[in-house]
Amino acid sequence: MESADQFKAVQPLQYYKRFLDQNIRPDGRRLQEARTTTVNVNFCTHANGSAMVRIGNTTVCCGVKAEITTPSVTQPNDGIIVPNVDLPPLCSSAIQSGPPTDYAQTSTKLIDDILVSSNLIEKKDLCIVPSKYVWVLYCDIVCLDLDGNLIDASLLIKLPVVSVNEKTGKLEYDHAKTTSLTLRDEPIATTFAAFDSDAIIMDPTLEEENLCNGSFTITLNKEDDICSLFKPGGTELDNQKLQNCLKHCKRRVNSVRSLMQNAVSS
Amino acid sequence: MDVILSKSEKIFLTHGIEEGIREDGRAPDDYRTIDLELSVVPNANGSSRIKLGNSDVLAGVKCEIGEPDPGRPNEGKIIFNVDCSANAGTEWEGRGGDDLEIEISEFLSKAYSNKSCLDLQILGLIPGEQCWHLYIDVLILRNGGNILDAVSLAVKSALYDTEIPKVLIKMSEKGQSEVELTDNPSDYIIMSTENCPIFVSICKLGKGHVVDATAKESACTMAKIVSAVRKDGMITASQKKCSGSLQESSVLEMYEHCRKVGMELNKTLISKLSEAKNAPIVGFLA
Amino acid sequence: MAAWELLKDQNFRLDGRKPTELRRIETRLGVFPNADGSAYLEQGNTKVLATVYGPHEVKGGRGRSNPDKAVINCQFSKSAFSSSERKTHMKFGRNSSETNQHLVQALNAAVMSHLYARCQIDVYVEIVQSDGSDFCACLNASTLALIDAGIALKDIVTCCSATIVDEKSVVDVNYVEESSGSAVLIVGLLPKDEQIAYMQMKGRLHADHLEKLLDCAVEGCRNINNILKERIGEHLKTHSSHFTLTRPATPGRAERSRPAIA
Amino acid sequence: MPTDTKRLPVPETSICPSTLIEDISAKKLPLISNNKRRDDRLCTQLRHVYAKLKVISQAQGSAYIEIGNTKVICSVYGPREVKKRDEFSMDGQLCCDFKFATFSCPQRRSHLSDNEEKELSQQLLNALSPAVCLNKFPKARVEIFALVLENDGSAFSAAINCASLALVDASIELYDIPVAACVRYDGVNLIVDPQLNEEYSHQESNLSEENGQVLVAYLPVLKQISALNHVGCLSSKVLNQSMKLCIEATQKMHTIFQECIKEKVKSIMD
Amino acid sequence: MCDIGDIVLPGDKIDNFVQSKGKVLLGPGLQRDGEEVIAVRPGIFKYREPNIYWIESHQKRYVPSKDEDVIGVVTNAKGELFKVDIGSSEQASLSYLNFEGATKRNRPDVKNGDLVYAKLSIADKHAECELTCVDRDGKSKGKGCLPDGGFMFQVPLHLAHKLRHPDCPLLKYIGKETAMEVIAAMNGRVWIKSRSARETIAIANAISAAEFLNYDKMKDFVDNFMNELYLGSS
Amino acid sequence: MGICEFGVITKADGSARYITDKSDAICAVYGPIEVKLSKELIDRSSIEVQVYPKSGNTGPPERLVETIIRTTLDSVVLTKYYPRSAISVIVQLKHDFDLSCVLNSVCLALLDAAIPMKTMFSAISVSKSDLDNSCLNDSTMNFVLDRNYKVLTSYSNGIWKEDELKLALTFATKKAESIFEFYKSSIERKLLKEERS
Repeated sequence: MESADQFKAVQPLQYYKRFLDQNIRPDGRRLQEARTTTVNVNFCTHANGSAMVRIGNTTVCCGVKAEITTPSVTQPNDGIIVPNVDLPPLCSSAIQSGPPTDYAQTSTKLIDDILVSSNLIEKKDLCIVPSKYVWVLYCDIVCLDLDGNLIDASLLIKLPVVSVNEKTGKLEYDHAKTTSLTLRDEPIATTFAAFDSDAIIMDPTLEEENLCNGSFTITLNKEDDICSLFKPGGTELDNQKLQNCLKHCKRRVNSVRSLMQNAVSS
Repeated sequence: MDVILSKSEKIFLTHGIEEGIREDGRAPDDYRTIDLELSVVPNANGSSRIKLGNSDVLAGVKCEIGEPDPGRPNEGKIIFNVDCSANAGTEWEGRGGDDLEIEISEFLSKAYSNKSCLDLQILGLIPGEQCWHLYIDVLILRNGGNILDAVSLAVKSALYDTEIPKVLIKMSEKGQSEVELTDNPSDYIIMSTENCPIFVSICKLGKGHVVDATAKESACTMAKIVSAVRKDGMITASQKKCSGSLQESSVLEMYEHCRKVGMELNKTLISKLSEAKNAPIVGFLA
Repeated sequence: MAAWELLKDQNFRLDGRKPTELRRIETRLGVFPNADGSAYLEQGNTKVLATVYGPHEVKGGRGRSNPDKAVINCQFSKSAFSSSERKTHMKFGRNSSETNQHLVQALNAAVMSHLYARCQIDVYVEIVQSDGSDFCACLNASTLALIDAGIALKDIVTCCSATIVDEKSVVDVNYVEESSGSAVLIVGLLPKDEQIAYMQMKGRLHADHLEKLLDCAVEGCRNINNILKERIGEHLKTHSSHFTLTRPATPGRAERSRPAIA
Repeated sequence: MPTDTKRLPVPETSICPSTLIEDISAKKLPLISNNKRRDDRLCTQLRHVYAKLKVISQAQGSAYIEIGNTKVICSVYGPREVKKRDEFSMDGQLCCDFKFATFSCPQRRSHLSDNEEKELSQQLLNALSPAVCLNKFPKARVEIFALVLENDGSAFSAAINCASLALVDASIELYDIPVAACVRYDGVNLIVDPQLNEEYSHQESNLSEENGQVLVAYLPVLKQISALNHVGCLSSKVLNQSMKLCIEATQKMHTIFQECIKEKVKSIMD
Repeated sequence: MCDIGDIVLPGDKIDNFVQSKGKVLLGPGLQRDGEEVIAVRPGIFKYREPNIYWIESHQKRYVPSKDEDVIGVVTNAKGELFKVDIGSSEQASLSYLNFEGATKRNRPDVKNGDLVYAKLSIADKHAECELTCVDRDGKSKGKGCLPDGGFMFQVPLHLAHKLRHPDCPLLKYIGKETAMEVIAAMNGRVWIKSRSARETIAIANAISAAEFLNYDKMKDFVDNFMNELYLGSS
Repeated sequence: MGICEFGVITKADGSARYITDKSDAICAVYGPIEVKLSKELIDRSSIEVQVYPKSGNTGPPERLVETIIRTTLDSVVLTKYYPRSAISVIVQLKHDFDLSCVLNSVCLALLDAAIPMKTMFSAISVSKSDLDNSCLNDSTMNFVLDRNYKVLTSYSNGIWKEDELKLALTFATKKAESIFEFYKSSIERKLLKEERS
């Protein structure tokens, strides 16, 4: 093994610090540069809406299935959206088959909160017959290859165009007529990883995520407002650092939004 | 519950079979003695107990009223459920027998899945709303090898013994039709079960193949084909089990064997069924 | 349920029995040759199969093995078609694990487990048909299976149930009486020295009835015990006679010759 | 089933809209009209096959396959150490896990694998194990995870093909590459590689008394059948014909896979 | 900004080492963070002559350190090393040779569940701690298996340190009234043996009740405690 | 501001109950204890967190809170002191859920157990109505600040403009000072009681 690999295996952190000092990363990206992102939409015909996103090696695909159910008593004419992030043993060697791991459950809850706070889909539109029949959207996000930065990939998918079907009177269902759901907002997340108070990198890979001591995610919506700021522990940041992270975040979000547009339109 | 055999024992058995001699003196196409008893469990609408050599299976059929599938409104439903009782051995205690239970119940529902086996129309009561659900529960009390065939025999005889109470359909005041059971036990309808398939599993040992393998023989089986054979020789489902592979020619030959043995077995079962119909019920006391 | 008049005026019960009369008991030992000990018991329409494996090495690691006495492990399961309406019984449901524990406690009182230190005895009970006082039938069948397995027992523990119907105590409760809502007392008795190995009461009962109910149940246990002893005697006679003569080779019928009753 | 506490609460009963369709008409029309199928393929013509290796960076070996619209992805981990081992065996262990994604079928599938998926996992194991040299990794285990992203007919045969490609990519020593194909018989003629609407399903009222579907997994070099699975009522004559057709289809499929693997090896070499 | 005897919270900067020139010794509860020294535990800032500063904090969990006397419960008495639970995160090991007069053949009679009074010969956070009941020249000095008939109970660590403090009169007063044997170990375990079980329990309650008393109030506390005890019994 | 009570659970090495107008949480800390072999870390102690809601069973929401608490403590608690051991933190919610009340109760319990910490932290939840009490929606932003008022942890829901973020941060730093004072006074009360002897 050349000496570089030995050095990396023995002292991973110092190896990384060497790169960070010259403001570059082992895979050639600059600190604030994200990996190549590709999006393709509607790859599955059976799902009402589906999308697959690839950020570097992290591949995540999501399918949305719409079903009919009776609404809850407290909100009679509100539809229900149930997101679920699923990390099958397929996506990483660390995961065994069995109930979802803590990481999967945390991401599920986080995406649920982002959905609620950015009210991406107006619950009222999902109502078929108030207090009798209402749509429930099962958004199942399956991670095919876990290489860091799960939240960004999962959130990009949140925007498949869901085709919902017309109903008349008693529950018949007409296959032909489908109306697509209007999405009121497009929350896009960017994740940063902080090595120490000044070396902050964007879009960490799994390796960088394990080495850094704390990563945080900022989600911006259409009008570049913050709809979620999630920083669980890690190096402490003061206001000024937060602001310049926000700056990078805006740049990244614009580039992704344009990517989304041509994916959906094509 | 594979018996643990040493390598040399396996070779001894395989060579014996290649020359057509089996450990308990049977010919390759012979089945062990089948003793059959009907309506062993009075609580169930129909039940049967099969002893195939030292395999012991109890099957019970209960019918309850439930909703039909939306896709098929005027037909009843059959639901299979297999339960490996711990009596058969300590390894089936707790969750031990789960994968065998799944394997058998899936194969049973596959074999009974097409229309020709059981006429489900007579199970339909009110199209779209109510129909008979036939719960077929199989309890495996002892696994002496070739458990799939024993289960299929038990299921066929339990269905033969099933009495479904007649039903009157009255129009209630609110205009809905209502189901009303007759209360005298004597008038019931019987389903015709002669088209129900029987499983025949053929095991390949070395070059020879053997029907109705005992526990020892199935321990040294490389590959096994289980096929559900109907009275008229049609095969309604079949599957290759165990982790060995087979030549194409031997597969065709084994299918031929299955059909021949299956038709014979059907005949013997039907004769035993008519015998057992009015035989005294002895149950486990024999 | 209450509409049916459980106790007719000439104080006959619904199934024609007198209040202190037991249901017909049929037994057979040695049902399954491949098990160490097995038994089949019919109390009226309640039919139960019990098998015993052991004493053998403790499964589940050294942690569970007890240096000075045997570990008894029971599994109680009810087949789906056993009762009138069909219900698949979860093997790991709360009530089945509770019944398992009760069986273990009752059998611990009877088995001389210090003879089988660091071993495990598995007792599996399968209810084929259930028509009331299932637990009593299970315990009696387990005792017979233990005897068939030749495991040393202090005494033949027998179990009987009793309940109160219009002020009269009634023994060996069937399904109709059990579901009529009155309190059911289940007693497991070691008859030789009158010790109660297991007692359980469900439902509400007036205090002074308890005395009467307990006597009636204990009396029931004693009668069942005599019947069981008789049956075991017959079983031994048929088998031991085999034992003395030159034993004919019966393929597949394993011999159970010598049950050890301390 | 105890409520699934590890996921967000879900409304108890929800009906899938596609089950409300009453258009039996779609099922009535015969599979073959003027010897062209619904998507105007010939009887024995396979759908377009697209296979790609090394799709998952984390796995030792992974493969992605598209047969028509049926999409399956599979990853192979191992040979790796087995935590709790019950019996000692000189041979290695193979364990498979087959799963439909919840959105892959018209009817939504649950997260927890139901009986059908457990049974198909066992059949996948039986199909692959004759081809793997288990004695090359004693006391270790190779884990294969297959996930169906979209089910447009013969999903299980696509899963077997995808799993064998993933094994090749993980450079696990194989005697042969198992390749699987499906054949559907509708009473009149045999069609290869059926789509979802052409697949046998006992719901539909049967056109003729005799119809069914056969799946064969074949080891082309050893000329042996490693898995055989047939549903529906067929006479043995029809069974033989359909098996022959399956084997021809697997041979065609085999050539396609060989090119795909050669490309991959070439790209790694230079 | 804070001086001796002050309450200090984690994260406070400590910079007035005015009392001592040159080298400063930082005891438990203080840590160097770059140039400054910060407190890492809540407690009182204490100073002792030459240059020792530390923070006295009250902990319930015992952290083993070298040469401290502890009372342990033997959990595994088989084999070479006995496993002893001393209330810390890991069980300590006690070799059967570390008893007075123990040789390869004459093994000390120790069963599971016995109480052992021993000294921590090795106590390092990275390695497993080791106990010994013998000092350098082979004498046990009261250490070893505790006889039966005693009663052991747990008290907060600072109370145990207070009891062991030379000028703490509590044990002396109680000793005057009734004959008893007491051991107060550093891991917060106190072992008492007296004539009758009733007295042992009474003494135990007295000790735990005296947690927040300072020295002068102890005299009359013990007096009325004792006559209540005897009044009750006579 | 809330009331704090120490030593609520006698068996625990450190426990505290923190009651505010919005919520009420009890936290118990078990100092360096035996660690399960699978979770053992050689050079530092592993932190295990369990959160139990007022009623019902634990699901993904509790997992998210546990992750937030665990990562916050990872960067604050000096785990190097006790290698190959575990610090277990268990929170029982008495009232409905409020992240800042839970985190404050955890900090107080750690102080009670005298677990070595680099710095103390205080959690503040800022709602839109705190800033300019005109708007009604209840979107809140939770901050956890350390002694020199830097953001350790933050979790927000609802939509926040950029300048609203700055406002919220300044509001949080003001409130954090009073919380640290509150910590100091409650610790003093506890220590003086013990120190008097």
